[in-house]
Amino acid sequence: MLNLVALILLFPLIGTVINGLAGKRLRKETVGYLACGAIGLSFLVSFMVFIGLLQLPPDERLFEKHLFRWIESGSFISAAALQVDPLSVVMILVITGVGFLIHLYSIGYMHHDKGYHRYFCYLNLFVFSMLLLVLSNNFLLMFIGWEAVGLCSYLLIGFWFEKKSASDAAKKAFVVNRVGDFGFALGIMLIFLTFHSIDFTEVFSAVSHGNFEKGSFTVTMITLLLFIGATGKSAQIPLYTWLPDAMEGPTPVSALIHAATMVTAGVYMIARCNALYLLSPFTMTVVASIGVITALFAASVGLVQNDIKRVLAYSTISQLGYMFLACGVGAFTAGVFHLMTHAFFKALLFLASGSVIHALSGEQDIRKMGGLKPHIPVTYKTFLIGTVAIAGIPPFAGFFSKDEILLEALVRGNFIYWSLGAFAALLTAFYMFRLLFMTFHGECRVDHHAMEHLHESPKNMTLPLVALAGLSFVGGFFGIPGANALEHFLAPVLGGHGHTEVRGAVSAGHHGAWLPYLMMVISTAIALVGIFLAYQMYIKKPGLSKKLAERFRLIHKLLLNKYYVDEIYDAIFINPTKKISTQVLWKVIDVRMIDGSVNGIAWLVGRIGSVLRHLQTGYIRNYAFYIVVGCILIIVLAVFGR
Amino acid sequence: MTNVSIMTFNILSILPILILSGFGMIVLLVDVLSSRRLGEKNLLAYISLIGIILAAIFARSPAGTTLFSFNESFAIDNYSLFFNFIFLLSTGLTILISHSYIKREEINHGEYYALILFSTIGMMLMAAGADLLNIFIGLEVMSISIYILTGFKRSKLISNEASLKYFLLGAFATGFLLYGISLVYGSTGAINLKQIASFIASKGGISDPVLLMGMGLIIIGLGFKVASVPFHAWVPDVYEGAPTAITAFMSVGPKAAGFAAFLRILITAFGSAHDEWQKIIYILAILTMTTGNVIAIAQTNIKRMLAYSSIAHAGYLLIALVSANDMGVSGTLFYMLAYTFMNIGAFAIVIVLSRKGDEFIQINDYAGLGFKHPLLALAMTLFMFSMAGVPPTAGFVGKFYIFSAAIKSGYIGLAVIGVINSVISVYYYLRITVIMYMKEPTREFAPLTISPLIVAAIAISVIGTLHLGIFPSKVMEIAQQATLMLK
Amino acid sequence: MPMLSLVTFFPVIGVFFILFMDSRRKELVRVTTLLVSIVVFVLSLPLYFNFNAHAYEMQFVEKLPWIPSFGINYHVGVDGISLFLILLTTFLMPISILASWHITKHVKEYMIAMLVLETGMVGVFISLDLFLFYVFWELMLIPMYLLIGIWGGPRRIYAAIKFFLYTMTGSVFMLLAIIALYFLNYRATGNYTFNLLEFYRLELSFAVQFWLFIAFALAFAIKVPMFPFHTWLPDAHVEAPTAGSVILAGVLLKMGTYGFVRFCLPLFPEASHAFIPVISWMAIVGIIYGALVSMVQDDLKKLVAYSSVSHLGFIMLGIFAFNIQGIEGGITQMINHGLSTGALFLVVGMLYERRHTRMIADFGGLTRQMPVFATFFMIVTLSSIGLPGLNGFVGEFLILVGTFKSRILYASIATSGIILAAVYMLWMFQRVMFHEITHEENKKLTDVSKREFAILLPLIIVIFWIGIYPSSFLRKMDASVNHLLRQTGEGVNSVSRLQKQNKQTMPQIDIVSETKTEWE
Amino acid sequence: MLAYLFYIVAAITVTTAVYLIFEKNPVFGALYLIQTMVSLAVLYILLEAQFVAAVQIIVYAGAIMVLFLFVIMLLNLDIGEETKNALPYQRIPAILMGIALFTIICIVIRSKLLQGKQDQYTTAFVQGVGNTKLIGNLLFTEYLLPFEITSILLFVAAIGAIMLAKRKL
Amino acid sequence: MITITHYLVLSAILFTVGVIGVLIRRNAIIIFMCIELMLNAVNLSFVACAHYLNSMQGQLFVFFTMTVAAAEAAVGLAIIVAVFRNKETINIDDINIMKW
Repeated sequence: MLNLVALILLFPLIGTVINGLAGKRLRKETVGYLACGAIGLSFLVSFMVFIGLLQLPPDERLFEKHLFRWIESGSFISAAALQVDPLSVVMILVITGVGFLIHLYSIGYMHHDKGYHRYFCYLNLFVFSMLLLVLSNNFLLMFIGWEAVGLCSYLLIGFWFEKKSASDAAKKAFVVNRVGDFGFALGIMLIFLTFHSIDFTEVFSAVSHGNFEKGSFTVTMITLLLFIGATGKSAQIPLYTWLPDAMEGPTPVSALIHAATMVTAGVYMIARCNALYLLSPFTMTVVASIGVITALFAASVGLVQNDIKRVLAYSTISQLGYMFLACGVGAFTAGVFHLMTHAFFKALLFLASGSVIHALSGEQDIRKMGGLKPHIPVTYKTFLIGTVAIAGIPPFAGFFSKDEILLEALVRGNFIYWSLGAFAALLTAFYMFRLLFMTFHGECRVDHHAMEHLHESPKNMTLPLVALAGLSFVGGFFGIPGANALEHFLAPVLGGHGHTEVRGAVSAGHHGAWLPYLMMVISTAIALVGIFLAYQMYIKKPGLSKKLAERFRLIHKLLLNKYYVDEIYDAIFINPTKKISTQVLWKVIDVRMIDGSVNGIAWLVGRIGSVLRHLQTGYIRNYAFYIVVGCILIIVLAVFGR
Repeated sequence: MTNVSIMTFNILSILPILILSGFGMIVLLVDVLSSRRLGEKNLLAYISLIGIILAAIFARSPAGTTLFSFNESFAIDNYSLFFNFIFLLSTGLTILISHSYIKREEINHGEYYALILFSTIGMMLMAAGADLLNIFIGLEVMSISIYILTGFKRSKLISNEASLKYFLLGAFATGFLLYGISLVYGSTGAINLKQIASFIASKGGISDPVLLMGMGLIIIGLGFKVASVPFHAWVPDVYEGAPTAITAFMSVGPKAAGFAAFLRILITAFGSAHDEWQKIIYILAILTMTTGNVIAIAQTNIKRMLAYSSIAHAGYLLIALVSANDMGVSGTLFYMLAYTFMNIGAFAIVIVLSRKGDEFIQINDYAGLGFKHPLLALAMTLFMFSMAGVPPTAGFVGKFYIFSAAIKSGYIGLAVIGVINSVISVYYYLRITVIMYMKEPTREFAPLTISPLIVAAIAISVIGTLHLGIFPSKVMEIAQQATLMLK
Repeated sequence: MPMLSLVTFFPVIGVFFILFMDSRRKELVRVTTLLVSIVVFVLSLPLYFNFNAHAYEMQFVEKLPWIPSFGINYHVGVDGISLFLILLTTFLMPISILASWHITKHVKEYMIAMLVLETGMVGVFISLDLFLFYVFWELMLIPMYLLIGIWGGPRRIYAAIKFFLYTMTGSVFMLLAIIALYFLNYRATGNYTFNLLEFYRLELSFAVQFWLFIAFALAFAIKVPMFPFHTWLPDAHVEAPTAGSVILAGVLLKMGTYGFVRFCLPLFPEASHAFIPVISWMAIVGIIYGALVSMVQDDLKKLVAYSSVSHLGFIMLGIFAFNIQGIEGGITQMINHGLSTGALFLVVGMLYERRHTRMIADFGGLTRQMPVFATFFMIVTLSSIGLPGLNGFVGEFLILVGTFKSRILYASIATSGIILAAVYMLWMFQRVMFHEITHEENKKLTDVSKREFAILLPLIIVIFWIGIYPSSFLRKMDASVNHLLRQTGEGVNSVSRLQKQNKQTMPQIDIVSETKTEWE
Repeated sequence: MLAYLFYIVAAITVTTAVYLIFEKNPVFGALYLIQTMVSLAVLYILLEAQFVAAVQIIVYAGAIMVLFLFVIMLLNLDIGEETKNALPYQRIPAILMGIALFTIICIVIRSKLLQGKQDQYTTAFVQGVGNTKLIGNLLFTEYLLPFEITSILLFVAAIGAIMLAKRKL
Repeated sequence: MITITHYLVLSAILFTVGVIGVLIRRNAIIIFMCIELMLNAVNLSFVACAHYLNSMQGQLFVFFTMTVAAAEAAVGLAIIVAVFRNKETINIDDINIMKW
C-alpha cells in the first residue's frame, strides 16, 4: 500500500494539468468536481498509506520511494524520491483532508468567478506542491515544494490581479518568501558541504551517529539558515509582513494556504530536522524566542484590527509563533500537534469568515457587521466552535495543543516563555471573542444594501464548515494527555526527543505530576479571563473600547498600524534600494561613469582626430616643415639614440 | 681595358620591364596613329592589359632560382617576383577601373596608360634593385610618372594642386634620400646593398655616425613614399586631388614599391644594424598608424578617408618592418597583396558611384546604397571589413600575419598598439557600412552605367579579398619562399 | 559523415539558395530560411544521440589542413561542454526565424544575415583550432551588427557600432594572446600549431599565464558581459530586432562564458586560480548590480538586458568555483539563460509588435486580454527567476552549491541575487500583466497567434524538461567537466605558492627573450 | 693654393645660395643658382671629376636653369608674387630648424670619416684612362640598366611636360 | 689641406640653405630652385666622397642625379605652368583648396 504514495502526488497534478490546459472549455461543475475529486482521491490514498504505515512495526515506519534521478553533479545528488514516515503521513492527511474540504467549499464560494478553472488549477497545484514538500526525501526536493507552494500562494493571492492591492500583496508574499528561501538555500548548501549529502536519512543518521558535538558552529549555522527559511514561509518575525497582506486572496485560499497548510511548512521543516536542531541549543533559543515574541506581537496587533480576515491572519501568525515556541523548547510533537489542530480550527475560522463575507457580499470590515447570528446560524455556530477552540477552552482542539505547548515551555524552557505565551493566550482569547462579538452579536451595523442580500451559504459551503467544526472539536483528542496517540505515532521521527520523556521527567519529580493539571486549569482560566474582558468591552459596555482607545491613543495607533513595520521596511530597505538603484547605480554609475567613459573615449578619439586633422593645413611649406622636423628627430635618434 | 669588369648581362631578367616599356610605346603609337578615328580608345586599355599579362607571364626567374644580373645590381628573386606580381596586379586593376573613369572625366589620352605602365617599370626596378642606384632610378621613374598622372586632370585646379604638392614634396624628400645615399656611399664606399652589408659586417656593426645618418635619411626618403608620419602630409591632399583611379593606383603600387625597397635596403644592407633602425621604425610605426586612424575618423570625404586609412595601413606594414623576421617580410608581402585587392576594390566602387563633375565622394552620399545597389554595397562592405581586419577577409589574415611577426620578435607593445589602432579604424570603416545600410538615401541614385571592365576589377578584388581571407595558404607559402632570398 | 561541418555550413548552403531568390517573394524567402534552420536543427540532433557521454575526448572530430604554413587546421570537434551550446544555437534559430515573420523590410538580406550568423555561432562552439575559433568569433559579429543596425530601433546605429567596437576591442587582445601562445608552444615543442588540444599540454610560467589570461579574459568578459564591461548590452538589446535580441542573449553572450570554460581555465590554470577573487567579485557585483539596475528600468527590453548581466554573473561565479557542481551548473545555466531570456525577449517582442512600445508604463492588465500569453509569460518569468521545477533553478542551484563549496562568502552574497531576481521580474510582470487596464489601446490586444504559440511552445517544453529531468543534460557533460577539472586542478596545488610569488612582484611577461628569433 | 681656391669658390657658392633664398625676384634667383652651380663645377674639377663638372655646366647650369628662366619668363611673374604669406610664423622656426639640421650634420661629419672601402680608381689610374672614358665604360657595362632606364625616365618627363603644359591636346 | 670634411661641410651648408629656402619661400619656382640647390649639395657630397674613396660610383651617381633633376625640372615646371594656367598664381600659400 505504501507503494501507492506516488499517486498522492499524481492526482492533484492531473487535476492541475487538466484544469490548466482544458479548464476553459470545461463546464464549471466539471472543473470543480474534478479538482475536488483529485484531492479526495489523494486523501483516500493518503489514508491507505497511513494504514499501510500503521501495519509496520513502529521502528520501521520509514518508506522511501525512488522515482527518478533528478540533479546529479559529481557528489551532489538529489533524487526525485518520496519518503513516508509518521510525520509526513500526519502532514499529508491534514493537507489532503483539510484541502479536500476547502476545495469543496470553494466550489460554492468561487462559483461566480470568471477565473473559476484557473482557481482550481492553482489550488490543485498548491496541494501537489505542498504534498511534494512534505513527502520529499531530501532537502532539495523539499525546496522545490517549498518554492512551489510559494508560487501557488503568489498566484492565488494575486488571483484577482486587477486589484492593485492584490497583485502587490502577491508580489510581496513571493519576495518576502524569497528572502527566507535565501536562508534555506544556503542552509541546504551548508548541509551538503557538511554531510556530503542532502538526503534526510543520511543527514540525520550522520547526526545520530554523533559525529557532531552539541553546539558546533556548523550545525548552528545550518539550523539558523534553515530557520530563516522557516520564518519566511511561516510568517515569523521579521518576515511575517506578507501574511496579513495575503488576505487579498480569495478566502478559501487564505484558509488553505495561509492558515492550514503552507504556513506550517516552517514548523514541519524544523520538526523534520529536529535531530539537527537539538544539536544547537543556541538556535533552539532563537527559535523559541522568535516564536514567543511573534506570538505575542501578532496577538497584540490582532487586538485592534477591524478586517475580519486580518484579525485571523494575525492570529495565524500568533499561533505559528506558538508552534515555533514548542519546537524551540524541543517539544516537536507539541508543535506538530498544534499544527494539526490549528489547521482544523483556523481553516474553519477562515471558511466561516468567508461565509460571512459571502453573506455580506464581500464586506470584510467588522465595524460594518454585528448581529449576524440569527441570519447565518450555521456559520455562526461553526465560527463559535472555531473561536472557542482557538481561545483554548477545553475540550476543544486548541486547548490541548496550546496547553501542551505552554507546559513544555515552562518545563523545558523557562518561566519567561511561559508567561509571554500565556499572556499571548489571554490576548488571543480576547481578540477572537472580540471578533466573534463584533461580527455576530450586538447591534447590526450592516448597511441596508448588503442586508437585502444577506443569506446563509449554500450546502457545499456549510458542509465543510460543519466537518471542520467536528474536527476542531475532536482534533484535540489525538494528543490528549494520557492517550497520546499522536505522540506515540510520531515517536519514531521526533523520537526520544518527543515529550514522553518530558512527561516522564515531569512525573518523575521535578515539579510533580500535578503540574500538567495545574497548567490546564491556569490555561483555561486565562482563556476565560480573555473572553470575559471581550464580553465586557464589546457586549456589555460597547463604548469602553473607544474610550480605551482614546486613553491609550498612542498605543492604539501603534497597534492599529501594526507597529509601522511595513513602513519601516519601506523606509529602510525598499525605498533606498529603489532610489540608489535609479539615481546612483543606473543613472550615475552605469550611464555616466561606465558608459560615459566608454563614450568619452570614443568622443575623445574623435575629438583628437578633428583637432589633429588641422595639422593638415594644406600648405606645402607646413608639410615640408614636418618633414624637416621628422628628419632632425630621426637623425638624432639614429645617431645619438644609442 | 682589362680592369673593367665584364658585365653580367641577362636580358631575360628584365624581360617584364622590356615588355612593359614596349607596350607603353605601342600604346602611345596607337594613340597617335588612331587618334581621332578610334574615338572610344578602348583598344588602348586592352593593349595595356595584354602588356601587363605578358609581363606577368614573363615575370619569373629564368633559371627558377635567384638571379642577380647587371653586376649584381638587379635581383630576380622570389621577393622581387612577388612584388612584381603585386605591381602588375595593381596596374592591371587600375587600368580596369580607369577605363570608364577617364572617358567620363575626358582625360582619355593614350599617355595615361603609357604612364601607368612606365611607373610600373619604376616599381619593378625598385623591388628588384639590389643597389641604391637602381632603387633610386626606379623610384624616380615611378614618382615622376605619378606626378604627371596626379595632375592629369589638368583643367581641374584640384588636380593641379595635388600634382604640385606631390611634386614639390616628393622632390624635397628625394633630396633627403639622395643625401642619405651619398653619406652611406661615403662611409662604406659602396652603393650595392650586399657590399654595404658585407662592409658593415666586416666592421662588426654600425659604429659610424655618418653611416647612421645616411641610413636615417634613406628612411626619411622612403618613409615619404610609403606615407609614414611625419612624412605623410602630402597623402590626403594628393589622394583627394588626383583622379580617383590614380588615387587607387597610388595607394597601392608606389606604396608597395616603397616597402619593397624599404625592406630590401633595411634588411639586406642594414640587416646587422637592426637594433639601430628598429627604434626609428618603431616610433614611425606607432605615429603612422595612430595618426592615420585618428584623423581618418574625422573625415567626411571618402577619398580623404581612404587616404588616411592608407597612412594607417602603412603604419601596420611598418610593424612588420620593425619585426624584421621572416614572418615580417612575408607578412608585408601578403598584406600588400591583400591591400591591393581591398583598396583598389574600394576605389573602384567610389569610381562607379561617381559622375562627371559630381564626384559624390562625400561619405554621406552613400546613404541608402545598401539596398539600392546591393551587390556594390556588399562588395564595399567586404572591402571595408577587410581593411578593418575582420575575418574571413584578406585584411584579417594580413593583420594576423603582421602581428604574429611583431610578437615573434617580441614587440608585444607594438602589437598592442597595433590592435588598438585597428579597433579605432573599425569605427570609420564601419561608418561606411552604417551609412550604406542604415541611413535613408539623401539623393537619387541615377542608373549607373557600369562598364564591364570595372565590374571585372571589382569581381577580381572581391574574389581576391575573399580568397586570401579563406584560403590564404598558397599565397602565404609563396610569400614565405620570397623571404628566404633577402639576406 | 562530417556531421559538424554539415551543421555548420548548411546555413551557408541555404544562403546560396536564398541569394538567387526574388527578393519580392518574401514568403518564399521566409519559409525557405525556416526550413533551412529546421534542417540544421535536425542535423544537429544526431550529435546529441550519438554523443558518447563517457568519453571526455573531443567527438565528431574533423581535421583538415587549412593554412599548413602556419600550422592552422580546420579542426573541429565537440565535447560535453560545447554539445549543448550547439544544440541551443540550432534550436533557437528556427524559433528566431519564426519570430522574424513580421520583418518586412529587406527580408532577403535579413534572412541571409541570420543564416550566416548561425554558421558563425556554431563555428565558434566547435572550433578546436584557435585561429579557426577567432575567425568564427569575429565572423559572427558582422551579421549581428547588421541585424542591429539595419533592422533595429531608433538608436540602432549607435547600438550597432557600440556592439561591434566593444566586442572587437576585447577580441583583438585575444588575438594577440593567441599568437603569443602559438610562439610559446613552438618554443616548447618545436611545433607550429594552433591546435587547442596541444596548447592544453603547454606548461606556461605564471607570469605568462597571467598576461595571457588577462588578454583572453578581457575578450570574454566583454562578451559575457561582466560588470563593468556590460554597457553595450542594454543598448544592443533595446535596439535589436526581437530575433536579434534572442540570438544575442541566447547564444552570443554564451560565447564569453564558453570561452572562459574552453580556453581560460584549461590553458591558464594557475592564472585562473589566481584570478578567482577578481572574477568572482566582478561576477558578484554583476549579479547584484545587474539586478538592482534591472529593477528600476522602465523599458522592458532594458530590464531583461540588465537581468542578463545578473544571470551571467551567476554563470561566471559557477565557472570560477572550480568544481564540478559549479561548472556543470554554469553550463546548464548557459543553456537555461538562453532559453528563458530568449523567451523573455520573444514575449517582449510580441508585446512590441502589438503596441509598438516597450515602456512598462504603457501596459498593465494584459492578462485579461491575453490569458494564454500571460501563462507563457508567467512560466518564462518564473524560469528566469529560478523557480524550482523549471530550468533556471537547476543551473542556479548547482552554481551556488559549487561556489559554496569553494568560497562560502561568495555564495552567500550571490544568493541574495535570487531574492532580487524575484523582485525585479515579478514587479515587472505585475506592472505589465496585472492591475486594471489603464490604456485604451490595450483593450484591443489579441492573444497569441498560432505562429506565436509555435514559437513559445518548444521553449516552454524545454524549460520544463530541464527543470524536471536535468539528468539528460548533466550526464552528457560529466566526463568533459571532470576532465576539465583535472586539467585545471593540476594548477591548484601550486597556486598558493604562485600567489605568493605574485604578491612579491608583478609578473613580467618575457616573451621577448622567450620567443625572440634573430634574423637568420 | 688649391685650398685658397676652395675657400674662395666655397664662399661664392654659399653666398649665392643664400642670396637665392632671400632674393625676391625669381629671375635673379635663377641667376644666383646658376652661379652656385658654376662654382660647384669648379669644385668638381678640384675633385678631379671633369666629366661631372662639364655636365654640371652644360646640363644643369645650361639646360635646366635655362628651362627655369624660360618658365619664369613665360609666366611673367612679378616681384610682388609672394605678397601673400599664410605662414609668417614659420619663418623663424624654419631658419632655426635649418641651423639645427646643419649643426647636427656637422657634428656627425666631424666624427670619423671615410672608413669606407677604397676602390681602385686612384687619381693616377683615372688620369691614365681618362675620367670621361672611364665613366662611359662604366655606364655601358656595370650601369647599363640604370642608364637605359634613364631613357624611360626622360621619355616620361617629356610626355609629362607635354601632357601638363601643352595648351591644347 | 682641404679634406673631405671641408667639402662635406660645404655640402651640408648648401643642403641646409636649400631646406631653409623650401621652408620660407612661397614662390613655387623658387622653392623648386631651392630643391635643385639641395640636389646640388648632394652631388657635391657624392663627388667629394668618390674622390676620397678613389671610387667612380659617386660620379656616376651624380650623372644619374642630374638626369633625374632634368626630368624633374621638365615635369615640375610643366606642373607649375599648369597650375598657373588655372590659378594665375604660383604662390603656394594660395594653392590651398585641399586641407584637413
